[in-house]
Amino acid sequence: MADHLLEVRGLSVRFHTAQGVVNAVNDVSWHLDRGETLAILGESGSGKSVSSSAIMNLIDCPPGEIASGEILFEGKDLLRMSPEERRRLNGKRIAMIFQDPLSHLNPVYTVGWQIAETLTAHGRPGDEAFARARDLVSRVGIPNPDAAMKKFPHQFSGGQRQRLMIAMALGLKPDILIADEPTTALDVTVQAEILTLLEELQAETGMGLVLITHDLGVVAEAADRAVVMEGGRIVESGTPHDLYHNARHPYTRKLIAAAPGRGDMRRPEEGAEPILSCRGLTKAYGAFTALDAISFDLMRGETLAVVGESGSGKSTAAKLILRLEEATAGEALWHGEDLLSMTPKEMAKARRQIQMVFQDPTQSLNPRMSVFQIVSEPWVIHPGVVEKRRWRERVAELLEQVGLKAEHAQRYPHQFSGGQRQRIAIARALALEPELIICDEAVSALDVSIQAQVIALLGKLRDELGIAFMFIAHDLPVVRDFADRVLVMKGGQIVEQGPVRRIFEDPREGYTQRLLAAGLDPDPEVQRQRREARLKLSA
Amino acid sequence: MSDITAPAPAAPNPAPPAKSSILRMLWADKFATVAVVFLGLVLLCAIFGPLLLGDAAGGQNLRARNAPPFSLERGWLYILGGDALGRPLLPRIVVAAQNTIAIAAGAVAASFVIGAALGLIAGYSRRIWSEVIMRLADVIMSFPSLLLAVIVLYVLAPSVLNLVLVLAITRIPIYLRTTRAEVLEVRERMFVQAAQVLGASTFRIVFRHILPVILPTLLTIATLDFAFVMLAESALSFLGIGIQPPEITWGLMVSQGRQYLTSAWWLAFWPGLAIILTTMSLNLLSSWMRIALDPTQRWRLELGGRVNG
Amino acid sequence: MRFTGILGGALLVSAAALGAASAQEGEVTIVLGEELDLIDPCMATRSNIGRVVLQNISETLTELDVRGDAGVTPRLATSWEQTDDTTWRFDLREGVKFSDGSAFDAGDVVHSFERTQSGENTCEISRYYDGMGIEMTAVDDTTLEVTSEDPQPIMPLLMSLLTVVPSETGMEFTRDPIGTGPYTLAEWNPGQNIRLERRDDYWGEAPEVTAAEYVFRSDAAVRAAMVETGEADIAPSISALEATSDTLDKSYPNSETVYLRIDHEVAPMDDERVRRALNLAIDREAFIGTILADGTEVATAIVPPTTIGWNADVEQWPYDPEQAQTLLDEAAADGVPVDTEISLIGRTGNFPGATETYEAIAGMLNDAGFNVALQMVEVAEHEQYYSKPYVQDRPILVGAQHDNSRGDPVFSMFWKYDSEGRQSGIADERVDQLIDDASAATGDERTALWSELFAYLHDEVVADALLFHMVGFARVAEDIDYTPTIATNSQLQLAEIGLN
Amino acid sequence: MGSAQALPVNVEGAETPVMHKAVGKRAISSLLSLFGLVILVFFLSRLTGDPAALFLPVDASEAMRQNFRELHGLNDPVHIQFVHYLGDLVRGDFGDSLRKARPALDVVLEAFVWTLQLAVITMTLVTVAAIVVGSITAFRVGSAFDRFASMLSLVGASAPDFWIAIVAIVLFSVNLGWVPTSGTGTVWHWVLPISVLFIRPFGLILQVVRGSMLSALGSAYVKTARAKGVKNRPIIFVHTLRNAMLPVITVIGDQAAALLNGAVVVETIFGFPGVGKLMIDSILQRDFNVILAAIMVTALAIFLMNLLIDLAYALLDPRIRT
Repeated sequence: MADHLLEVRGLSVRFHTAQGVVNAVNDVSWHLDRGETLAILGESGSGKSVSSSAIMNLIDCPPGEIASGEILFEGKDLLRMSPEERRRLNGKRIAMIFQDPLSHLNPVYTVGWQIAETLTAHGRPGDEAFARARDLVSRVGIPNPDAAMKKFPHQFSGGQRQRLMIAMALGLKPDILIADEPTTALDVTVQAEILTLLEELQAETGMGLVLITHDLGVVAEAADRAVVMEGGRIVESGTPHDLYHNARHPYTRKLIAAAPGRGDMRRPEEGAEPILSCRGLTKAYGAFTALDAISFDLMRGETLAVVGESGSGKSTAAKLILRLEEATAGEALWHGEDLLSMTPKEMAKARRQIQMVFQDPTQSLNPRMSVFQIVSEPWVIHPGVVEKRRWRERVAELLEQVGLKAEHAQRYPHQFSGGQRQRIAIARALALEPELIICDEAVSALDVSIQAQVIALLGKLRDELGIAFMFIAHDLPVVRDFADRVLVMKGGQIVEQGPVRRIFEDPREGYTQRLLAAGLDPDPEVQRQRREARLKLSA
Repeated sequence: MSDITAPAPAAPNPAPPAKSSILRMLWADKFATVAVVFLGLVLLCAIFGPLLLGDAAGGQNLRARNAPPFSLERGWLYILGGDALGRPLLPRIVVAAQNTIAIAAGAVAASFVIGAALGLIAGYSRRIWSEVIMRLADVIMSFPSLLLAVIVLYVLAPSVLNLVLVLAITRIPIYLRTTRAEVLEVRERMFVQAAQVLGASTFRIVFRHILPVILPTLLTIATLDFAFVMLAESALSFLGIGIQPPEITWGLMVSQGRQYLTSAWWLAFWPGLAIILTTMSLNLLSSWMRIALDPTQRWRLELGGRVNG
Repeated sequence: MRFTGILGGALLVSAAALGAASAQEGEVTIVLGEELDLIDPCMATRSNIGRVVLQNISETLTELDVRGDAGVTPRLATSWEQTDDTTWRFDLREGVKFSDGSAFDAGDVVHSFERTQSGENTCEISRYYDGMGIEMTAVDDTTLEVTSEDPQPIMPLLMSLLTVVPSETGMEFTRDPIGTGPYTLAEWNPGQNIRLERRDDYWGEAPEVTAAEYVFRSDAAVRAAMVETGEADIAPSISALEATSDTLDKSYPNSETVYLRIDHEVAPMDDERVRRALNLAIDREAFIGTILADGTEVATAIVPPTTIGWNADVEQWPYDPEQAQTLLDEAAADGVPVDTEISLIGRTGNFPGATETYEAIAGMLNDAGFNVALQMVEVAEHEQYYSKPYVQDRPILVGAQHDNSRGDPVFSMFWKYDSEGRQSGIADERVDQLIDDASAATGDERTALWSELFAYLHDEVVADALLFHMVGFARVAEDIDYTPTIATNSQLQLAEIGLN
Repeated sequence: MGSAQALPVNVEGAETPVMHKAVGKRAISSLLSLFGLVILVFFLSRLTGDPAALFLPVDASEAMRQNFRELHGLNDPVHIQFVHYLGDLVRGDFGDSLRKARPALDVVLEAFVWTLQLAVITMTLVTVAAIVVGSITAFRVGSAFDRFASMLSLVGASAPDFWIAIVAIVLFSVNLGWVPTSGTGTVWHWVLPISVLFIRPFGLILQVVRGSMLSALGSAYVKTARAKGVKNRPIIFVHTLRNAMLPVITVIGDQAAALLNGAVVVETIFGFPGVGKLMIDSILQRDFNVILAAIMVTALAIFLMNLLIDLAYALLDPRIRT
């Protein structure tokens, strides 16, 4: 059918890598009509972004190469056009926005200039372009647009930058907007706002929207149709409702099953004694107070979730307790002794009992150490915990405990996938048999299916070893499945705290309510209700 | 999590560089291969040269004075010609390799070790030491190296060891500043925090976690610096305050031969060529190392010639 | 980029600042090897200063004839006579004017002399009058009386070194030299050039050259190239290697003598046989025409053959390594530590081919059975070894070059051979006596005494290892008529340059 | 072939330049370093022998030597000499040259003007050439031009400069007669010294530009620009170059500092009256006051240049400004 706005037919793209040729996408076909939103759903490595890169002529060759297929825009094959012809389409007829707007905006030019460039690149005179840019900045909801035009990307928040990217993409009212993970790494409330903005703009211009995402919630919220990709192939397509309720392909089903936030909620044990008590914990950077006198208890064997948007101070709290940064005021009593006033020697001892798992396992594991060296390092530092001759055996045990194989010990971190690396980090944290593990966004960087596995692993360890967790996260559904108690933070203060069921079912503070309403549910029906609730809240 | 940033993120990453894979990566870069072969040859000359050809290089023969090259009349030792005292150039170049390489290697090694150590301290300690060390580096940087050379060589007599001392001191700031800058960056990385959480000592963090990460950068600089030091040594010889006869280095040979440039070009040309080829090889090696030691760039080499379009 | 714009602007400004210079008729450009730190006439005995100043800007009372054999000839003095043992009277030329217009008289000479003796400067000329107790009096405007403590038979020759400045000249070094010479200093751009221009009111015959520009290049190859490319007209000293042109290059004995100074106090050099062996082991002839230029002569004295008293009968050392070996063996048999390592100290860049020369000598000595280690040092360090107090922790041979173009050995012998001499390696009563006697003697007696001293030093004391009288090469452009002389090392009279 | 290609390397370990407020702090710490330097040079240089022996002829009498030392205050104990020196320095008196009998500062400034011109002209040419050639090589990675330029710059940067200088004189002045051999005077006199000085920094900066451009061309904002439909030329020269300049500026600064310190070898061969030649002459002749004045003048120049570099950083990168 030639009357689709955009049609990808049998597209195959391959990349040359050290391992040989990898088929990034294989015989992929989809189409988009005017005014429609198509979601391309997939996890990392599924090839979900490759076809859009091919549309925009952004595949570098080498190492990438289009092996076969055609991309028809208004019936004309893009792949047969000259680079110059394609350049004329880019930005004018087909526009694109990306994940991580900070790195996708040129750091050294004003945003006004960059937005106007979309127009000047296609021959519009400069003053007209700037006037239009100003209107766009205003339209996407940036306050004080005249001043904003003269600012640089680093002077905006993440959400604002994404709005600016959208403004940039829409300068010439393109027929198609491709949004590649536009809301990943944004806070939930901001995510909802951006999606709403995209929807409004689509209604205004009637453009077709391609939404590339790994999040079923985004699909449920925004998409008219969706294709599911795995390993470079489309495994299933349909409306969000169909996909969610009548998924045929096992992979789709697996994805849906892995979506967090629908299990039973836990009930905290009564009468457990606190092992960690923070009182008036404060951290100030000059005039800015990152953490404002927070107090809380953490019980033995309990999982305390700390939730909040970026900048709420939740990670700062963890760093203060672990003395990665020095607190300005307050105390953190560990079994009655103040961690914050311990001598380095006492602290070294206390560290045996409190371990941490970081957000990004790629960065928290030293790339130049083998898994064996990483996992056994705690024993080098704390001699006497495990006898040296037993190290090999114990590393093997720990690896198996976290679902890896004993023979993995000889490999290096970069040889593992993200989820596996996080398991290694967990094994390292377990090596000292701590009482408390602080997880700082430990699963937020992982794909949903992997995330589910890691959460399950942590749950298992909690049950088997009686370890307490301080679970820092911005992702509410994960918290709902895993935590005993929840602590909601905003602007360096605790807004609300209580048992997980109470927080999720009966949030008392407006902020908590907004946070919950902004979350996206994978079930289109649930999401529709939630959206209505959200609109009501904001009205 | 955008898929096009890396060709195939999900694909397992290549194995760590084992010996064979290093060789394979080297083979993938033909320039680097040639460079390494040449450097190996130079190294052999440096080690065994004086042993094998020491006598031939010292034997004067005023009749073979400025003997032109490419003539086998006086035997193969004179293939590159003879110098102003009729000593054959080929063995002299081979023998001079020892001093040349010893000076460069000694200076680079010494400045590397001292500069990196000071840089680690300056980068990791937040205290006054950092400030003191950086000021010290400033002082060394602005201390005229020629004056330093004159002082050291005057007070301590010109010898290979003292020349190494001079050159090492002047190169320390390079390593110091680089190390410090890198440490400041690496110390903020997550795995350093992870080690802190484990309770690792400062010593362990610096030497076990930070140093290995910055080592490739330092090694790359060291190869470049090796070339630089060779040129600096020859410039000192030219100015008359470097190594002096009867010791020989390539730099000295060039500077002695320069006055014959119009009448007997080969006196300065061959040792000059040796310097150029060696520094070039080091430069090539260093560009290769920049890629080979960087896990995110290594694929370029592991791809080998296949993508060669 | 704004940044490069700024730099670009700077480029234009500096490019515009470079004026163009072009040579005029009658002008010559002379390229020297070493820049002038000072241009004070009282420093004119320093060769690079002398080449610019001596007899060009500043004149002396007398002048040594180096082109003929007229000996000491009149310049600012018209005649002189010895009135008693210790007194000389000079009649001065009348009608001479300094370039500032003031008239030249005896008072100026007195002042010039006193100026060299002043503690407020470090005039180099004064060393020639050191310890003589010279006093000058202006009898009248044109008559000068010079007295000394001891008889000074060479007073007229000594007066060929005293540059005359006006009596208004201050004691501190001047940067604006005023003289009676045919030229005045017109321009001095330190580091770049010095320009002399011809005076119209010179007392003598007007020279052909109207103006001279001096430029400085430390590299001999560059100096030679400049004459070849026409950028310079005269390069008074280029290296023999560069002297490849028959038409342009002229050799001249440059009054420099190269020798190895021996400290007779340190074993094994305290043994005469060892010193003889040393001299026998060096194949001096082999250097000539190879490392050193053709025309270089084997030395038998520390002064060149044109000096009075130079002894033609002294025979140069033959090259006889066997004999050297034998002598060494004999010495060794008597317990002389001939195996001791001897340091041969050479100075880098002392003369063209210095390093090769010393390398070759070290090679020859080692072949003959000595244990010599060559050590090439820069000038300041060389001075440590060359002058007293000596380094005596090991036997040392100091390779050095001595310049005497003054025609009389008196300017050399005390320093190099008297037991009090600053660079003397010997302490020999007879030598001391001969130096004293010869210095005081006149005429044939003086010549005879010096000759006796040379023979004694060479054949009996074996004071040192004399090597070569050097030759220098000047490159002179084709349209310039200039013949270098033995004095070219210390002066370059523009009046002697002819233009074709 | 993508192998011998240089990727950006942090050659001198660029520190993030700090802005306006830091200038004062920077000045103080530079002053501190300079003071340390002066102390070090003052005392160490006096270890290297007696200037009297070098200034005066070898057969000068002891009285003359004594007089020379007296005149220049070299008879006092070294620490007293230092106190005197500092006292004079505070009054702006850098002392007299021991050899030239004139203020050391005058001598140095005269020479420094030449070096400054040489450095500014050379670095301007190097910067422009390296940026243009480097950008082209980065954009055409692996092309014949890329390989040729990289190889040539490598050869040039590997050769001893005195060797190049003399060959250049023989070839271009003597044999071809295109330019004067040496000296100053006309614009043509500058051609050879600048060309010889040009070679090494050009090779180095070219490599850095190329590497920096390569990584900038692969950056996310270039992808955005391509998605916007921006043409290649503005992508290279507007989007990429300004970002790629940041590491380049650091290297330019280091190279310029090296030139300001005096291109000793080139100045010596070409008889160029710059501060490098002055420095080596003063060192060999132990003209202490000139050495010290030269060090202080160049240190000040380098300090000012570093401020300029910081300014350039701020001009190029708004993130530093705020």
